[in-house]
Amino acid sequence: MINVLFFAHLRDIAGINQIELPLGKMTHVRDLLSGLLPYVPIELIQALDDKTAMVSVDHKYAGWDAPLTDGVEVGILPPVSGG
Amino acid sequence: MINVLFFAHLRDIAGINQIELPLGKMTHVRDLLSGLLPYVPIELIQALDDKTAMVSVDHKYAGWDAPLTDGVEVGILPPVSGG
Amino acid sequence: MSDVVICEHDFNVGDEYAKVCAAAPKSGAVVFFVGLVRDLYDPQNSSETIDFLELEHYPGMTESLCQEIIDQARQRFPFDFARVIHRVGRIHASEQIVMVAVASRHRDNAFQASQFIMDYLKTRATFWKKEVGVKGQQWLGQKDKDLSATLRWEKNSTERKQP
Amino acid sequence: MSDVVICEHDFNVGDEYAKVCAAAPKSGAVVFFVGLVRDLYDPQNSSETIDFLELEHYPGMTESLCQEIIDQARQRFPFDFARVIHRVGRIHASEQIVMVAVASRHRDNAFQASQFIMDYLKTRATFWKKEVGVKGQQWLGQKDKDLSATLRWEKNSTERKQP
Repeated sequence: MINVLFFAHLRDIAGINQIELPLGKMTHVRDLLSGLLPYVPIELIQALDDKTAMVSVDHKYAGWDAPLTDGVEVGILPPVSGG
Repeated sequence: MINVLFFAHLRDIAGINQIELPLGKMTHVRDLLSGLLPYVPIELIQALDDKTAMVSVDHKYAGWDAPLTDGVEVGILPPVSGG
Repeated sequence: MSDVVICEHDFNVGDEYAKVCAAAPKSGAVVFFVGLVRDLYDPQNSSETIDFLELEHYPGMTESLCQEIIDQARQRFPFDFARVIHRVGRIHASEQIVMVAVASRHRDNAFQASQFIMDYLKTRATFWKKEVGVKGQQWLGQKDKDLSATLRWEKNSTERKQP
Repeated sequence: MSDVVICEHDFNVGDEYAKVCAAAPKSGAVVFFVGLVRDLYDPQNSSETIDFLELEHYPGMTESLCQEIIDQARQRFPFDFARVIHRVGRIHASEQIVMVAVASRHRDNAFQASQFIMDYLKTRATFWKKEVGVKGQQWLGQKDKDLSATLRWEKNSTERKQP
């Protein structure tokens, strides 16, 4: 299983905080764009497509090209605005 | 009269905190080098000659070429070391 | 004492200062930065006031990013001790939101490291702000100004900071 | 509240922070610098410890120089409020000696102005330090490092401070 967490603006669009999915045939983070499609509004996939969103794998920033392996936690992160 | 104040290291050399002198024929700050001679050890005049000392007139930094007028307060200032 | 604190409750600058001094008894310079919630919507030329911010973060990832930022700052500008406190949850206008403290032997590194940490906190650490007020609520995006503040540390990594 | 305080007694950073926040209610950024007496003779590679510093100043001139430095900083890096406290008299190792606090709308000016003020305090303000300890007593001269820190503000007066 992989655990996908949504934050802030993107969580509002997703309508959920997190979702657990079987890894299935997904091999890279970008495969989540289609893998999430059955569970979130299409607007989330569109929002992720515009490239301002960032992604983390196991608490480290990662690219959409990063490998996806069983048991990881993926964060779907809007541009940060702390401080 | 002019009032001459000595600070820190240069006060230690002068052996006095301050001295009041009649203006006399002194017209510029540098005239104090000779004007002070009767009242302070020669070592002070030598220390002032080496140019690291600074001078103030009425609480403002001034050059040795600044005019000296009656009633002013002159500060004889070693390089500062606050903060 | 932990170098990084993410918490909902407010912090006391006097107490924090005492802790930093105790943790860095050989330091001759302490720099504190405190960020407070301004009462206007962003952009700041807005004249409408906010009631509060809702601060969200990614628990676990945020702490490790903050520690990473502190470690990078220490490599660039060696110091004795640094501490970061960042509040999350509901924070009202004019309340404290973030504190960065750095103690070092000489003042230059304390100033440089605290700025470095703040710049990276703004652009790397996984915090998100939502403004709530008369105008409704809006998530804040990253500011170009903050991005360029971070980039300047990456362009000239060895030069001394110049005015 | 006066912007400049020259005094023999110690100051409390927590209290000072509260005063600065009260004086600058619209500020979103507060930077505090505190300088403490290090326990080694200058140069700092000395291994002999000092007991205390004797801090002397030129009453009247010092206050007006400090105010002038604050005014210059404000012109270069507009801020809401700044406060300088500098102790004089006998100050023991590890005690506080100087504080500079600046509150501004955004953090960059608070950081820049506080560094500007500290750099000029070191090289312009009429304070003199004497170290007293096991090695006897010695007046400190100006440090080249402090002079060059000041000069960098004069070389490029318009550029943003770069790393």
